Amino acid sequence: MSGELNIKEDVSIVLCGEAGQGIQTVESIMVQAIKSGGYHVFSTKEYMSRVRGGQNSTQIRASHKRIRSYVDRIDILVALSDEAVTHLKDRITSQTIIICDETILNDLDPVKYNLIKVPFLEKAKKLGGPIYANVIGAGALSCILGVEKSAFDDCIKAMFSRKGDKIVENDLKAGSEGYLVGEELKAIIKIDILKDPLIKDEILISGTEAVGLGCISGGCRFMSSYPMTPSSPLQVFIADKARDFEMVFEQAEDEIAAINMGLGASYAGARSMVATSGSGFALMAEAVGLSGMLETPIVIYLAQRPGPAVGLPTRTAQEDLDLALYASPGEFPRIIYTPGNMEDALEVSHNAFNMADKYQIPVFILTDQYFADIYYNIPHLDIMNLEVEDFLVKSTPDYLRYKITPDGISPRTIPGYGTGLAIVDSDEHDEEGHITEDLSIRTAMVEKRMIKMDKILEESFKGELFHNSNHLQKDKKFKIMIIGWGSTYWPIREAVEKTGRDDVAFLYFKQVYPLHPDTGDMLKKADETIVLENNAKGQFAHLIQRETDFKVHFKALKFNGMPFSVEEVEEIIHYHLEEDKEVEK
Amino acid sequence: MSGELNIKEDVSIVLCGEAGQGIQTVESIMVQAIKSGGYHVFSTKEYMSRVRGGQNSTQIRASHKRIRSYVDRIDILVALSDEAVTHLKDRITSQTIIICDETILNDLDPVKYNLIKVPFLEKAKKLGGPIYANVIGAGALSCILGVEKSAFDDCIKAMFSRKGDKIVENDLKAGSEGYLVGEELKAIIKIDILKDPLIKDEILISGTEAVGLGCISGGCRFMSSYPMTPSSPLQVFIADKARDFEMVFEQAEDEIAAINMGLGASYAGARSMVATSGSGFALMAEAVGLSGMLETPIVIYLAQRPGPAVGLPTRTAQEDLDLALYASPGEFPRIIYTPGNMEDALEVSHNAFNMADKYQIPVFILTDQYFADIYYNIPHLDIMNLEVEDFLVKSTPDYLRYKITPDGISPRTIPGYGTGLAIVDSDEHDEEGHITEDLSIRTAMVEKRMIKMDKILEESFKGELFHNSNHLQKDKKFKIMIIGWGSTYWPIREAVEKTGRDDVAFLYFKQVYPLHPDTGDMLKKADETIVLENNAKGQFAHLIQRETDFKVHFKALKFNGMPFSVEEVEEIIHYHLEEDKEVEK
Amino acid sequence: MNPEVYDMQNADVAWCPGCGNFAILKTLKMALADLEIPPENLVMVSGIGQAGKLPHYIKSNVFNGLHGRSLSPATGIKASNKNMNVVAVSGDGCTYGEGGNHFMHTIRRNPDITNIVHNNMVYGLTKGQASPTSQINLKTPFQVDGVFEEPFNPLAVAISLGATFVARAFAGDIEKTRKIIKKAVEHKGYSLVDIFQPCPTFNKVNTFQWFKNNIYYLEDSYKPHNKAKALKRAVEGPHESGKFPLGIFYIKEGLKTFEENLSVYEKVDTPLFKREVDRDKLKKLIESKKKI
Amino acid sequence: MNPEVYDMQNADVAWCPGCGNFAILKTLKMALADLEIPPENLVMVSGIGQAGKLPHYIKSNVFNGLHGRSLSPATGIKASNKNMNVVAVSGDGCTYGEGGNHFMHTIRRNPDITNIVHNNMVYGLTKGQASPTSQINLKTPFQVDGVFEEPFNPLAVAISLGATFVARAFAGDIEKTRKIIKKAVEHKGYSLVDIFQPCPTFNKVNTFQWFKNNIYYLEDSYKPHNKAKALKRAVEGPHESGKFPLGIFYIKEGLKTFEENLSVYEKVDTPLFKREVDRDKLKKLIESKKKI
Ligand SMILES: Cc1ncc(C[n+]2csc(CCOP(=O)(O)OP(=O)(O)O)c2C)c(N)n1
Ligand SMILES: Cc1ncc(C[n+]2csc(CCOP(=O)(O)OP(=O)(O)O)c2C)c(N)n1
Ligand code: SF4
Ligand code: SF4
Ligand SMILES: [Mg+2]
Ligand SMILES: [Mg+2]
Repeated sequence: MSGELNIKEDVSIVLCGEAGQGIQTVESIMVQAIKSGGYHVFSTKEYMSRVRGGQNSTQIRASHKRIRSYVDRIDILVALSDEAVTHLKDRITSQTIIICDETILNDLDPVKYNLIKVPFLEKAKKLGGPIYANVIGAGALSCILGVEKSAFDDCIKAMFSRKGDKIVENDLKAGSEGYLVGEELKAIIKIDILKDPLIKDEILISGTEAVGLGCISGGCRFMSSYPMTPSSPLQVFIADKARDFEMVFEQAEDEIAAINMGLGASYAGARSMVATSGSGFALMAEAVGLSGMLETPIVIYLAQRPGPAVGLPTRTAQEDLDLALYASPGEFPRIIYTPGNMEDALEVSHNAFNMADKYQIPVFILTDQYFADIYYNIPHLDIMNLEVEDFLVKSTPDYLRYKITPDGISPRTIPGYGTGLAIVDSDEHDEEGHITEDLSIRTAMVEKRMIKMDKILEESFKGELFHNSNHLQKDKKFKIMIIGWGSTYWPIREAVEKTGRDDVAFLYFKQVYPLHPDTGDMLKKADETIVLENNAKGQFAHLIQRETDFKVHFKALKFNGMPFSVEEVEEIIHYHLEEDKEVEK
Repeated sequence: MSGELNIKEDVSIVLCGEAGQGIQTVESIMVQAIKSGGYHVFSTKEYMSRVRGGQNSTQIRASHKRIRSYVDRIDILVALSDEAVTHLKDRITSQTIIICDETILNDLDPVKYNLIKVPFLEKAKKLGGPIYANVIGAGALSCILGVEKSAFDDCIKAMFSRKGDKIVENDLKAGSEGYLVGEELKAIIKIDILKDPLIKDEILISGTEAVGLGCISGGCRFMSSYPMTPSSPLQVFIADKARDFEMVFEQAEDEIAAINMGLGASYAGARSMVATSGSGFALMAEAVGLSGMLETPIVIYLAQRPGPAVGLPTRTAQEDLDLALYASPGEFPRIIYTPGNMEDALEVSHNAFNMADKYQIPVFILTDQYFADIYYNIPHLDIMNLEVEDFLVKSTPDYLRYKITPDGISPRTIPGYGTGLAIVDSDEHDEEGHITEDLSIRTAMVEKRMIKMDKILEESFKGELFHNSNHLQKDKKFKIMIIGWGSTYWPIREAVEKTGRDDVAFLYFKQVYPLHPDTGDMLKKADETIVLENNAKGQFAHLIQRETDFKVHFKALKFNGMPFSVEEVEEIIHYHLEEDKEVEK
Repeated sequence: MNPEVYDMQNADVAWCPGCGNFAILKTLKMALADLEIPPENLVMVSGIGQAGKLPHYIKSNVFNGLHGRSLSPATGIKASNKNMNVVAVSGDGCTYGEGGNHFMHTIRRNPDITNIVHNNMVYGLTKGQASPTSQINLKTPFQVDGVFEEPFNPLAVAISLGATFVARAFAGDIEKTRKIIKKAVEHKGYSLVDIFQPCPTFNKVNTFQWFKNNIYYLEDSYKPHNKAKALKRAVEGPHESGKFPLGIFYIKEGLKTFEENLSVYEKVDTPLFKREVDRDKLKKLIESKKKI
Repeated sequence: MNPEVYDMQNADVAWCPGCGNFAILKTLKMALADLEIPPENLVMVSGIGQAGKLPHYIKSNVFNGLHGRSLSPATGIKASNKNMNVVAVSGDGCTYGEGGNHFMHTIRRNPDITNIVHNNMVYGLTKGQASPTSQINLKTPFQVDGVFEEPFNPLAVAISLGATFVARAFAGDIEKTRKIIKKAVEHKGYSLVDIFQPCPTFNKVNTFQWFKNNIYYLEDSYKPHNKAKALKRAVEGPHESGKFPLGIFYIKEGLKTFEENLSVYEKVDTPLFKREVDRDKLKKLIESKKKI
């Protein structure tokens, strides 16, 4: 088979090969080259829990419109291994063009597949070794996309400059070789996407970075954590920026040490956080309660992956909402943010520190592997309105750490700040902070801690409603409302936008707990509500029911470790629209 | 003030003093003496988290009817310390008779209080030392109650025989001295409760023992745990019975080791359990998911106390239902039993082992300090119908540990049983048990694990409905239905019985998860439902709402570390009945 | 300074009469007073247990955290505010049992904190179970056949892991213990003081008298600077050769502390809570994401 | 026995080409074959990490549990069924980092299991962070300024805690390692074999060659029965005095194992799963609650 590819709007390129084959190099060059070339760019990766071998893939989208989601569609597959095609068989169609080195995929049925073979390796060897094959490939793709050669060269120079002039020179040569290949490929692959030169100066970041920038902005001073996918990238980000932004990063011996160390640092006044994933967070559960009891703030970055136990370490999931909600013995307030886009990631991460300090509670930033690892460009990232609010007070000799106040918030001091003492205690305690077994003080202290929820509720983020109608009537009812939280944001939004229908809406939550008091009313704005979650239980649907009495009508659940694609969301929407038609008949 | 006490039905005696003053000795003698004397007996204690000092108290009830609950009422207070009266001030009324040694409570207002002073210490010293004061006290109380002297002496002999003849002899003398004191006191304290000689041969056990007997009966072979109030008594019970019943008891270095060791033992075929409380259980959260993922059974005895964090270590609470429900990352089935009486404790504990083995999941026995520490007599404890069901299979060379079956249950083998291999894995795995990243196997495995819930539901215990009408009309609707789970069972039941009204009902759950499918319908049998819980959130109410869509009308929550008393429950019932009247007007 | 500055007026001390904890509390106050550390500059950190209640009885800043977790918060506190004197105190069960992993890794980190362990060879607060340091054959309600595990050797483990100050003391000897604690607090880096403490209520074997009979002090000529020699002495004990030596077993001077290794303290000692986010730098970082 | 009996036909081995793990797997199979242990009698227990995947590549019963938790289930398995040969295998991070507390207390318990630790001085599976055994100055994405913590010394800690068999080996020396593993498995009681393992992907400092240059074997005359001497040798290493000694450092024979201390095995060795509840005894126990 041998088809042509004609693309004018939006191309999806997938790189697939074994761990260690250099997909990451191609990916890094491509996302930068695409942006420099004047296109919007998005990338997402799925990979196995191993260091070498297996099959990993990265999707890169380029478009003249903003694109920020995973799609199933593969326009161009760059296969680096024989198994790549099997690995992606469900997503390869007769439209997909497969590019690979001439040495592989010899058994592929040429009738069924659009296969283009290029002697990448041979060319690379001529340039000095097989490692240049990746750059040749990147050059070929850039050329096909229409990225100007000079822009591509700039990328290569910037990215390899650390490796020395010789390497840069070779890589530039490899790039040029790639462009020659690309020119030939243009006979079959015709991509003509409108450019916007302004995109070149946009910001390109990952979900992890957006969170990390928010943490720095929120005044993070201390992170102690233990490596665990998919939270490790944020740990690397903070470790890397520690010197510049006067933060402490310490790898703890285990997650229990991590959070207890963080709570110590926080008690002493350093805004503190931990980063972890499900299993590691489970180990922190006791100390989450410690934060609640000591009324000592902590920010918990919990990046989800499929469980239970070790599960699928490098995949995505939304299975730990219940765990974040209920981990730890006893009762006390907490906040859970679930950002779904870069701007929100920055904002809620920043906010997390202020809210943790203000209410002296644990605050969660709940993300997942998909969100942590995606990249896309955004026009700007504004920190102008993000302020570090200072809630610490200087103590006097009669200072009471747990003073009972009407809103439950006791002015908080720290050791060495003022003339009083900072006394915190994990037992039930009196206002001073000392152990008590006076049962009426107990009741008062429980109430004091719980009542903080009232003010927290006032400050919570409302669900955001998206739809396609320009002028929404006030009491308009949608036929269908998709409900999502966290990383499903863009796939759902892109799908809803694609329907073009004004009777389909999307209600998105960047804060899932506590739920804003308007939530119940917002949910009633549709005949049919469908929650989309990357878990098998519908945990958010349960939470909604518990908090608002509203029973979500349908659940669309996916729990194989992959994110929802735009196509899947579209399908879900259409299925329900059809269903409705059936019923109407 | 100086009143008389006339009791014909049910007396509540409270012993109060510092830790280390010997309340426990008096308690042990009294409960046995009361039973031997032919009365029903009940005891409950509340104590501080310290080894010496502070104020602890024990309530002992004796009655001609079965009594099994804590009451606020104190008929006779035996004060061992000056502070005892302050400690119990809210429960002491003008009716309460306070008995104490002549050396204490000298400042007590004789007009306000019914104080009787007895030279216990002086008499004790004459007998050889102050330690005999407790036995004198016990003798006096027994005498007042009308326990035959010979029965009392038998108790003393049985209880002190291990300490040698000399001690027994002295204690018998002390008892006689006590009886003399008692005879004098009878002038003021007139107790004339009907006896039933058959009670003497009833069983007297604690909540802890009822659970422990169920565990042995269920085939428990291995317990690894870490000391933590109020789960320590069960650990002592198992440690003590280990040799006789061929069990291993091991004190682990921490709770994480405890449950992981337990899972190892279980994997190798020994029915295993852990015992812990909130903080310790939080540390086990990750391994609960391991049980779910390995499909390796474990029974978790979780005895609750108030949190968060260390909280009130020796008090009672029902704050960890949410934690038991949601602890651990990822999704898989579990069962939570919450026995409220001795018979149920035996039954569900036994069942826990069968169910854990059958469904290869973690099963919880969720109790609390109050339940663990109460004692009362019951006619018998039948293990006739409690069988250990064997679910293990012998393996063959082609054995697949995680065979996909319609009901999700894969026949389970263990190492060394048959010719195949037992392979379990905390990563997502294939049928054989080896790591897989095949995402369709992932989906199948999640579904396989989750679907076990269907059969579990069929085998779950239904809520039990109690009311005072002899012939219940089928569609009769109650005015008020109290909902309770676990240890609130008897206080609620006693209170409901006391109302004598046929429009008040009690719905009791000895299994809170999963909830039996009939639950929703049962809840609809009343105009008004009121859940009683020892927590601040109403965790069970939330669970009911989530599982049945039913929103409980009222929550009566108590979270100061003390159990609900019968009087409190009565008050709650009457308050709501009055309210209704108000509305009806 | 007068040790009374640390006295708490209304503290309701929860310890049993005759408990070795009283002597430790007293001795600690004396040592701290010797060093003129004002209560406001002192942070007492503890886990849970009878020993873990100590911070409530001494005027100071207090972080009474979770069972087993005294050392992690202590490390965090010191790292956030180098100016504080941080003393972590807890029981043998708390420190070597539940908290064993932090014990080892805190030593490797070498924060400038003092770690005092009340070693009563038993779990006090939970009523008498064996602790990691319980001696062979001790019978308890949990160890009905008696302890059979090799007793935990905190000193040898600490020295093996490169602890920079390792000592053992006895609650019954106030003057010698005072000196040891003083040196431990003065030491720059992690210091361990394991203190034998009689628990008259639950440990009826290792009583005051038993300790008296089973201890001796390292000879004056002993130089605590050789790791192998220190280890040799640390593994001495009834089980091995007779009696437990007391005193300072090992000191290593000059090793950088945890805090000193942190980039935040390269230029200034300012506590972290006093530092402000460099928003210009942050803006620049964001800007940098525009470029490749 | 032929080591091939342990071969897995279709195992998709997830290790990198050139990794030291391959040699360890091969050596282990050889040692087990030497001891004629049939796969059905072998239980391989592991935590999580690259090393922790080993049980999937050797025909045996497998318990691949949680990160850091290989030793606790191994102890439980052995206690439930004494007839099984239990080998716990995991990485340095898993065993000494996350699992450090179990490492110490399992040693004290002395179950009859073999503990093999793949010590590559790095976290492999999570892509190259420092592990407790990482050497000073190793730079990683987490340790941007380099490791400063004192490297964890598993041998010294194990000997301090009374481990009954303590050895160190090198993945690159199959024959010597085979002998050490064989002796370790034969040993009655807990045995530790820490194996230096090059991780060519993430540890570019402690390479095969580096190990070759920095090791030597304990001299033939060395007798592994003296605790103090064993400790002295165990604290040797580049940081202290030059090179790491390899071989068997310490053996203590005759100490009762964990299982032997359990009352269930006083009379018979029957695995626990074969025992039945003595319902008559239970009835009697219940009856006894009628009496005082
Ligand atoms: C996670 C957790 N597990 C168990 C406990 C119960 N607990 C409290 S103190 C203690 C032991 C105390 O022993 P030790 O540390 O030696 O202190 P001591 O009372 O002897 O001074 C235990 C097991 C707890 N509070 N938290
Ligand atoms: C509770 C928990 N924390 C963290 C992780 C992530 N994790 C998996 S393996 C590993 C480190 C592995 O290092 P090591 O034990 O040395 O094994 P290696 O890969 O080097 O063989 C970590 C941190 C996890 N799976 N579980
Ligand atoms: S129980 Fe022991 S350690 Fe605790 S206060 Fe009493 S005597 Fe001291
Ligand atoms: S990452 Fe290192 S330890 Fe893991 S398989 Fe690769 S080379 Fe071996
Ligand atoms: Mg102790
Ligand atoms: Mg490693």
